[in-house]
Amino acid sequence: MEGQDGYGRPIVGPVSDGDKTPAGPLDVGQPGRTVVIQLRQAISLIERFPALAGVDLTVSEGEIVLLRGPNGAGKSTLLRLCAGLAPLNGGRGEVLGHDLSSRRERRELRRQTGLLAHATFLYDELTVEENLMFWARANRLDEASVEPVLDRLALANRLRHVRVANLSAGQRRRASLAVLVCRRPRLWLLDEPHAGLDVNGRDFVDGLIKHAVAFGGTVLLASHDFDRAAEIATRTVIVAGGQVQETDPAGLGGSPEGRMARRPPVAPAPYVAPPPRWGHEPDDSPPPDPGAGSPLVGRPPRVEAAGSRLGGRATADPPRPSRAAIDGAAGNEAVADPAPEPAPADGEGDGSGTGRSGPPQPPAVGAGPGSRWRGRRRAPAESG
Amino acid sequence: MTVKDLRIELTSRVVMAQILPFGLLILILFGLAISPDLVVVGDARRPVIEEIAPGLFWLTVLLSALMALGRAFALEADDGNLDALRMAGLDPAGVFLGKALAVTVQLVAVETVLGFGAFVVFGAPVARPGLLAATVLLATVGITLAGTLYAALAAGLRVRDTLVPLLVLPVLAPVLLGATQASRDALFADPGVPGWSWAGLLAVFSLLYLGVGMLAFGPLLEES
Amino acid sequence: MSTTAAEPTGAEPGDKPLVASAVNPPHTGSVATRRLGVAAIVLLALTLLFGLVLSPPEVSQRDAVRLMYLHLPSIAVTYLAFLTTAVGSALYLRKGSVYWDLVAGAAAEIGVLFCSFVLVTGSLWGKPTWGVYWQWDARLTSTTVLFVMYLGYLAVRRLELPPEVRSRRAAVLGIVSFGNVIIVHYSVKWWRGLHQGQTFGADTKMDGLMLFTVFLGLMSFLVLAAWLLIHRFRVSWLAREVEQVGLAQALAERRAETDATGLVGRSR
Amino acid sequence: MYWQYVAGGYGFVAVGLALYTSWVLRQGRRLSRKLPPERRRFLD
Repeated sequence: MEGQDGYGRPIVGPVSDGDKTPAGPLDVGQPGRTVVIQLRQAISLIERFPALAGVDLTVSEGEIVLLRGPNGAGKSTLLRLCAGLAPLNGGRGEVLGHDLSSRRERRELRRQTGLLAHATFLYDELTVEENLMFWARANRLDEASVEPVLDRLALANRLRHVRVANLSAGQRRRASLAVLVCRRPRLWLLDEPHAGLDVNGRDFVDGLIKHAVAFGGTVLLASHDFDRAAEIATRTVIVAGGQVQETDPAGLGGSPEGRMARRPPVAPAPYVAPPPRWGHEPDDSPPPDPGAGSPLVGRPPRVEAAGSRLGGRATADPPRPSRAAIDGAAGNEAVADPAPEPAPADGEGDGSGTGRSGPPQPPAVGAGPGSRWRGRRRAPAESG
Repeated sequence: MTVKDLRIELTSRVVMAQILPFGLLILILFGLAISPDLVVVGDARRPVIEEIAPGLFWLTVLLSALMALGRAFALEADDGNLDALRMAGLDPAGVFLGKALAVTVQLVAVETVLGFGAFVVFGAPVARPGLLAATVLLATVGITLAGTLYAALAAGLRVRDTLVPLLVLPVLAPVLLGATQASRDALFADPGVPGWSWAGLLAVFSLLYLGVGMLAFGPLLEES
Repeated sequence: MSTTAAEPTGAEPGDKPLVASAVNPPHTGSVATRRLGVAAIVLLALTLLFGLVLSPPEVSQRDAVRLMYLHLPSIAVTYLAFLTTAVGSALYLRKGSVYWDLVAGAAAEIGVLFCSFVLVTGSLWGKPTWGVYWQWDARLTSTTVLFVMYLGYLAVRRLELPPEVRSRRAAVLGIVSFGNVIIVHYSVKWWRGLHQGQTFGADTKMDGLMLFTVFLGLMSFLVLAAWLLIHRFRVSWLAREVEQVGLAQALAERRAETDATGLVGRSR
Repeated sequence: MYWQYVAGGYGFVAVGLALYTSWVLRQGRRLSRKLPPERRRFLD
């Protein structure tokens, strides 16, 4: 209904006169990949301000797209549009196979995307655990799925019974990340995921992103932490003036690793893998059996529909990578890290206190998050 | 969805510590404003008391309900949580019921204390407790259902605090009327007086808003 | 009524009713509305003539009964307008057409206007007949509640929200409000059921001329309301169009922001 | 008899209608002047 006024005209039709929205199939995206996001001259208004003034963007499954641009360029709105929260006031758009101009499809879309926004989406008066439980239930997830996530985000300790109002900004961020991880969306929309986090947390975010992609997810992130973001992004998109100005498929200024980070296409499957642990260790625990206790059970994986309408569907399903390949990919992240310092951690608090001792870790890695925290921080000094 | 009200309840415990005294304060202020005799006099059948006590009580409840409602939606608006609720893909009708139920629970708690206060302050005897209980329950449900619906209209707006009373109070006029009449009958009148018909009106009102709220909450919750 | 002398002017003679003309007039008039407006003026003048001059004073109320010729039509228009709001809201929600949303909004505004007429003429009428301006009469009370309720509706229409959100909220309110009108009406009537007495219908025995005058007033107010509705709707429509033109400009400005960033150049 | 009330009632209605009507008409002119002629259509 947003699409037309009473006379069948597009609501902002006269406005976008020069836009010449194409009618046919739009973009094929990358060969062999399902198109996840497809925007054509998308316009999105905040009140009366055109935050997005005609965005063209195509994102295929498995991509990690970095959005760059000055403040107020429209990055956040673009993410909200893809999440189905911001309205599509003009142009066309399809995300995960859901038409953005249809309210019903947008509702469906919202359940399949995860947005890490500036707002934390947490209730101040509740403890971390209560918040997570509430959101898990609100998302119709099994409450049992919360516990491992708490554990992985090092929230299973003292912090779980602390009210969110008493958390530091970084810890709050971590809690809302935990909610996101619980949901295990197919499309991750991260708005400044690195902001407010310490080094440890940023590492975790990076690992999380890579991990999400390895298991069939797609990531869109806006970040000002450019060096770090470009390292993991497979592509950089510059947003300015409410439009996508330029896209660099090779990963703008990215490191070789960034470019290599492109993983082989993953066959569409429910994303069930456990995320990396806080403290950025290699994810050595195998993904649980898909289907058994999967939080996505009950939500039909609508992957088949993705891109079908706009003609971006891959012709042949690529072979699914073996478990070893995935684990190896996840392990790469660890290899890039400095070796953990085995010195015992005393959980020294910095400003945000995120370095507190985490959950007991598997012996394979040896050190707890506290020591990793130290090691991470000292690494440059030692090497220099 | 019952989960949700539990959560909200948990959070709102903090608030109850403010709304409740507020209600009591209003009750006392009413007593002061109307006549000093009212407070002193025990169960002497003063017509003024009989006329006024139920009305005052329900007015107080209405004002407290407004605060509770405002609080209930301020919770969601605080940190973009309405967005998150929408992301969760919850059934709007469920959200509506959850919200309303949470406020109802709070309001019943407030009413219990207020009623006790009114009993002490105004010294009203209860002739028909059954009718009174039914009235309190039905009226509360009516207030919260309608109130939740209208509070959602203004959710997340800067003008919420002023707009909600403007919208809700006229709508709740029948509830105020029915509750006042019914509880007056329950307190003073002989069993012959048709107090139950007023309770019936309250029930109809509640049912109506139950249906309307469940239907209409979807479009309301849905931004854009 | 002298007021409608500010009638629609100068629509092109050739254009068909309600259809865009080749030359678009810089106002909200058209041939159809001009005819409607003339009809409204004539009818209103007739109502004045009959209401103030020709119709006889009533036995008990004397000349105060002349207020009835405004009061009754106003009530009719009020209720019809609010009904239009409800219908428009429902159709908006169903079809999603902005047209109906604007109709609903215009009707509500007119309804509030005429509702204020109802209240004022009613209480002015009450002073000589009942001896007081205000009585806790069923109709008076419920009409007042109605008035406030739709003031709230208009307030919602004026909220700073994205237009579609606002329209949708207003539409929900428009429908619910009308249902509320009924509840309020009956509950208050019940409340004051014992002394219903003194409203208009009670002291009937209207003679033919009075009845005719009431009918005349009804007709004139209905035509007037229709004319107002059309114009008000067109004003809303124009406002929307203006907004969209502004939007085009805003879009252009937004897109022009690009060059100021310097990011694009650096990335190359 | 009671002419003052009648006058008050008729006067109020007259003033109310006059104000509203002139506001609507003036608003229409003001807004349509802001639009290019081809968009001054009320219905398509």
